[in-house]
Amino acid sequence: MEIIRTLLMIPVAFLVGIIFLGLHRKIIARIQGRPGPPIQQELYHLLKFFVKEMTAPETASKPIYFGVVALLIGAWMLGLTVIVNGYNFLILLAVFTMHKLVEHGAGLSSGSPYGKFGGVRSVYSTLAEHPLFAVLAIVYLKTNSLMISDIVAYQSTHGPLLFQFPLCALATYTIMLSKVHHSPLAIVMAKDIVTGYKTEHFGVLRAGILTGESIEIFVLMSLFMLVYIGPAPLWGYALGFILLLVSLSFISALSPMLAPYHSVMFEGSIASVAVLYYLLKGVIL
Amino acid sequence: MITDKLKNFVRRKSFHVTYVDTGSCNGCSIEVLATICPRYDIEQYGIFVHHPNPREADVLLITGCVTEQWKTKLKELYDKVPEPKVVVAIGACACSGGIFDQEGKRTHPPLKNFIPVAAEIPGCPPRPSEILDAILGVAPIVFKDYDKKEANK
Amino acid sequence: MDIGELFQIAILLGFASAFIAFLGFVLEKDDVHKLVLTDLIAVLTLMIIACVGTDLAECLILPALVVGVAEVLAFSELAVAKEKTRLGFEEKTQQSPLNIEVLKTSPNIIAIILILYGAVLTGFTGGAVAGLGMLYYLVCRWEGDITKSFWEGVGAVSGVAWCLWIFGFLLFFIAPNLWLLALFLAGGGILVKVASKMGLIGIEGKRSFRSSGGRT
Amino acid sequence: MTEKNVDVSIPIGPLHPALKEPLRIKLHTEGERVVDAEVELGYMHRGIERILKGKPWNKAVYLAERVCGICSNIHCMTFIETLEKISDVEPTPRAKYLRVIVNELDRIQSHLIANVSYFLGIEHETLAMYMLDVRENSMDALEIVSGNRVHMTWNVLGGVRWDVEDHQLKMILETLDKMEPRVRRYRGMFAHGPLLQLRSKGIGVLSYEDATKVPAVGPVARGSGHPESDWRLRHPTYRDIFDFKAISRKEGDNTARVLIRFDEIFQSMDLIRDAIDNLPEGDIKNRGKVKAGEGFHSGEAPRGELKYFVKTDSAGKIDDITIRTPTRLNLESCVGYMLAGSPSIADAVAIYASIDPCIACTEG
Amino acid sequence: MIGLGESLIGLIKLGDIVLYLTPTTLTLFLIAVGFTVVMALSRPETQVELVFGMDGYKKSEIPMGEIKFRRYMAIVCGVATAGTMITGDIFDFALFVTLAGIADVGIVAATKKPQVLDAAYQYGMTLMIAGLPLFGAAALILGTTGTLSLHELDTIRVSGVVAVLFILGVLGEIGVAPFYAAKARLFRALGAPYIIMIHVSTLLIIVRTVEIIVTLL
Repeated sequence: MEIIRTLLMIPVAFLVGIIFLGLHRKIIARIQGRPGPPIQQELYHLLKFFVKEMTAPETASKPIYFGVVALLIGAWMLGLTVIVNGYNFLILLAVFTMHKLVEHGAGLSSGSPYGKFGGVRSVYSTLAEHPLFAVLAIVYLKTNSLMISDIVAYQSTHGPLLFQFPLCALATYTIMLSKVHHSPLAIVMAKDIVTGYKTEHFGVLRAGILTGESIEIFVLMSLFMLVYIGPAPLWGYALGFILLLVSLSFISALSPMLAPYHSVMFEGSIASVAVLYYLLKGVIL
Repeated sequence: MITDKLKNFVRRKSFHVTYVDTGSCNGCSIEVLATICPRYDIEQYGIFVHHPNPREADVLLITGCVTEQWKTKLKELYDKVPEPKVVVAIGACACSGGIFDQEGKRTHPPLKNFIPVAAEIPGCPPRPSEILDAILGVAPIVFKDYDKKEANK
Repeated sequence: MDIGELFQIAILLGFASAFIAFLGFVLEKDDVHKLVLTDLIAVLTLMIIACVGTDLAECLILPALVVGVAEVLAFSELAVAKEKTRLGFEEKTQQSPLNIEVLKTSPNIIAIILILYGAVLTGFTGGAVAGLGMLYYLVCRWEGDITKSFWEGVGAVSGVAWCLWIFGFLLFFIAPNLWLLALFLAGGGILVKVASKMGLIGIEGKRSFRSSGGRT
Repeated sequence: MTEKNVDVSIPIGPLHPALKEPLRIKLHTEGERVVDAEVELGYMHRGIERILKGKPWNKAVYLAERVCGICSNIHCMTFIETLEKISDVEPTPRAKYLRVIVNELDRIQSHLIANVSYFLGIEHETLAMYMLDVRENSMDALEIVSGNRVHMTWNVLGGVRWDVEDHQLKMILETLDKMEPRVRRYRGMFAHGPLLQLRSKGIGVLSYEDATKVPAVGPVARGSGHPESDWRLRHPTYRDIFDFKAISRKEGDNTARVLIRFDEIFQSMDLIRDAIDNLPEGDIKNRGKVKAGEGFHSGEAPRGELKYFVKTDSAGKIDDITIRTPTRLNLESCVGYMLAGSPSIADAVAIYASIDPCIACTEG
Repeated sequence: MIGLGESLIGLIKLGDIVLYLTPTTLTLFLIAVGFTVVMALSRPETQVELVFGMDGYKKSEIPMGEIKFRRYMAIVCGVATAGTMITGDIFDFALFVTLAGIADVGIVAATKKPQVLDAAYQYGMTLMIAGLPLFGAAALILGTTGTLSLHELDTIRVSGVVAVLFILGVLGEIGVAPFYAAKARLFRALGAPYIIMIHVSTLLIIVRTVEIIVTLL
């Protein structure tokens, strides 16, 4: 049953994710006062990349160069399994870890200096992003369970956790923000290093990366909704998704790309403030 | 075949554009830049220009009258772009050398001596709408049934 | 005094000393001195583990100690490599690492005593002691050269001794009533084997000193 | 000489998203920090000075204009003014005003595109789009006056190409009125936006002394406290008729350079309004003939001082010509004094965009 | 019943090493093993770098001898990481973490770049110091609760100070933010597969530490 449910959810997650990426771009374009691409544009891009020629640079370390793409898709499918069936959120943390490994591996394996910079930036942004993700563990102290299904069940009796742990919610939101395109925290894909870690991944590989990213955006948004809002009807989730996306797009449109060190400092300070706040709260109260 | 139809469809709907200046006077450059402005908004037609990277390009927009440095690099660049690809020469310089094709020149026009060019837009410089029109006009024609054409070669 | 209280005091003392060592580490600027001070901290780690005071602590100390030693070794190697790359230092003919005057003047009697004592002890420990004596003699005194047959001969002796040891070991299971013979076979075998192996180490070491040009 | 620890040597260009024109900036990096920078030119060298030699002056005007497509008018204007200086031809008063109008319109669009490329450099796409939209208005205004968007060939010996009618002037004024509040808003967004200032303030500082040493010109020099670097102060029309004052700031960082450009846009708008209000009636062209001789003349391009040395013969042909363009100097100050030590590659790209480089000018 | 809400798939007892299989640890273990295999099979990439003073590129490759050494160290690192993921004993965990740390340094120790070696050395210093809080915390857990098994510690609540000491120890050993942020320096060395192994070990150990901390508290 669980397997069937997961398999059914994969195309749904993929389509929702890719349409959301398109919608993200569309909203940014509307803020900029232009018509903007249609919302299915990212899907067209992805299909186009699938039918493009694919070669590997001769400087690349081949197994890793190809392997990371499979790993990215596999990792977020695993993440989707966790979300759909309400498994332990620590596996999601492992999935997120794998995503960082993909960024690093894709960047370093190609032999291009731009990719290398993207990969290294991914490494030190990890130092800030991992604590951000791990902040979710604070929820455990309240609900006494790391199973997402238990956390949802807890909220159905005690109300959304969003109001009890606003700083944790902010941390999770920052994670999402650092993962969408054109966002101020997406330093691994900044313009100054061409396309960052993706520079040398093109053709089918780029299509694979886009697939992984679209499932990723679905998983991260679902995680936010499940952990901080709890049980809601389907339209409630849809509304929540769109609200999240619109806010992400507004932030992406209205801010410049931060310099790498600023970005890491920003994420790091949110994580440390969240941890310290709940630590002190736990000690004093 | 349904797959061929799908391929034609997505290749008509999505272009990644990389812009290369091979020694123009910048006039064409800023007109290309002007195509991304809200008045023309190149992106609404599915043309992506924001992170130009030859590795993911479908359309190469080339301006300028091939200078000494670009003579060898142009071919390298062209080879880097994965198939199927289309080259659009923008401006009089890329088409024929224009005003720079005179005695004492240090350039090697025209562009088509170096790489295959699918479309040429004359003008000094051409207007943004013309550039937009050319990309949208030529790319689908070249990309249509690309795999069949390759097989027949 | 209550044992729990003692544990607390010991732990606190351990951490206090660690804090002092840590201060020393922070104040030190030189890289090599820092390495020495980290070892001090590693020792204090062992002390804290020892505070637990059960036999479990004892078996925890050993791995921690091994890890600490491995770390010190690795990082001192790294420090050397680092300095070499920084100075652009090429590996040239090195001085013998054991160019010590005592090696030439020390009496033979030490080697003899060690070998005799090892023979009395028998077994692995005895082999180690006897082997140490041989090693000592070879490194300090022995002037001869190594031929291939000599090398193979010592190897063969070692092999036969190993067979003796295995045989003695088997004998315990096959014929427990011959335990004394088995014990002597095993003990003598391991003695000869370990001693000869350590002797070979000594020969090899001697030869490498010679070939490196650093006559002891 | 201290030893440098270089982790990665990264090339920016000749084909790079942050560059509009091909050149290669080589950066040695230690971590993210840039420790050394070098620039490699030659991708745009068309040999325009060689082509110009031996051409009759009226043909050379078209070529001189095509040295650069962004600041094309100032090249045309400075070349013609050099010829006028050699041949003792004075433009008519109405032509002087019309030249100022077109020159300042050109400056407005050039400064706008400079700031657009800076905002694209720090990836604030929205502000860049807004400003590109405003720029289209200024391009419309240029098209109204001269009939073309980029290469206008507005200046001819002793005057301008054709006359401007009143309804056209009215349209220009309307366009300016439409543009000014928008540009003011965007200036405010930049000057008070905390994230934008985080990316710009204190990045790429060029000190007053260093700016003197190179010497930097144009908005780069004025951003480092050199108001005297504005050659409009020495230009007869601006000096005598418009009572022109240069703008300068002291910080010398990216913010200063971008804000200088914003402020100069408003200044240019005032100059255009002033010129349209006081536009004298009369001829637009003085008849004249190019004489043999040599001379040099400087004009203030949007990027700084543009210097033409021209030698003509009696038939009106160009014997010898040398063009010194502003980016030549600004690039030197950028690579020599700003890039090395910039805290990250992202900042290095932003610094490069902030000097508003024009490689087509530089290489000729 | 495991407090994390996970079902225990199984325990493998190898003497005093008890392997501890839950969905999380199994996932992490498989990731570590998979990466080690991929890494061991792949050749390093060729880094393209530009040259100052001329128009050209140079390709830097790693010499074969260095590859062998680094591959060996990386495999050690991978095995240590895999062990970290699956062990059910705090003290073993500490040992494996330390081993992974030493192997991390070993991976870059063969490079010839002085700045990378310098960073590795500084990281090594941090690594040695961090042994104190890490092993100290393990000893304190043993001293106060009488057990080192995570399985049993699940039902016992350990004092917060010990947990903080433990976190400090792990953070120091794997060389992240507050102690040694410039570990990123190591990642600029050549040889993608081996360098990624450093990253793999760091990240997976963080994840596992979160799990252990959740178990302890």
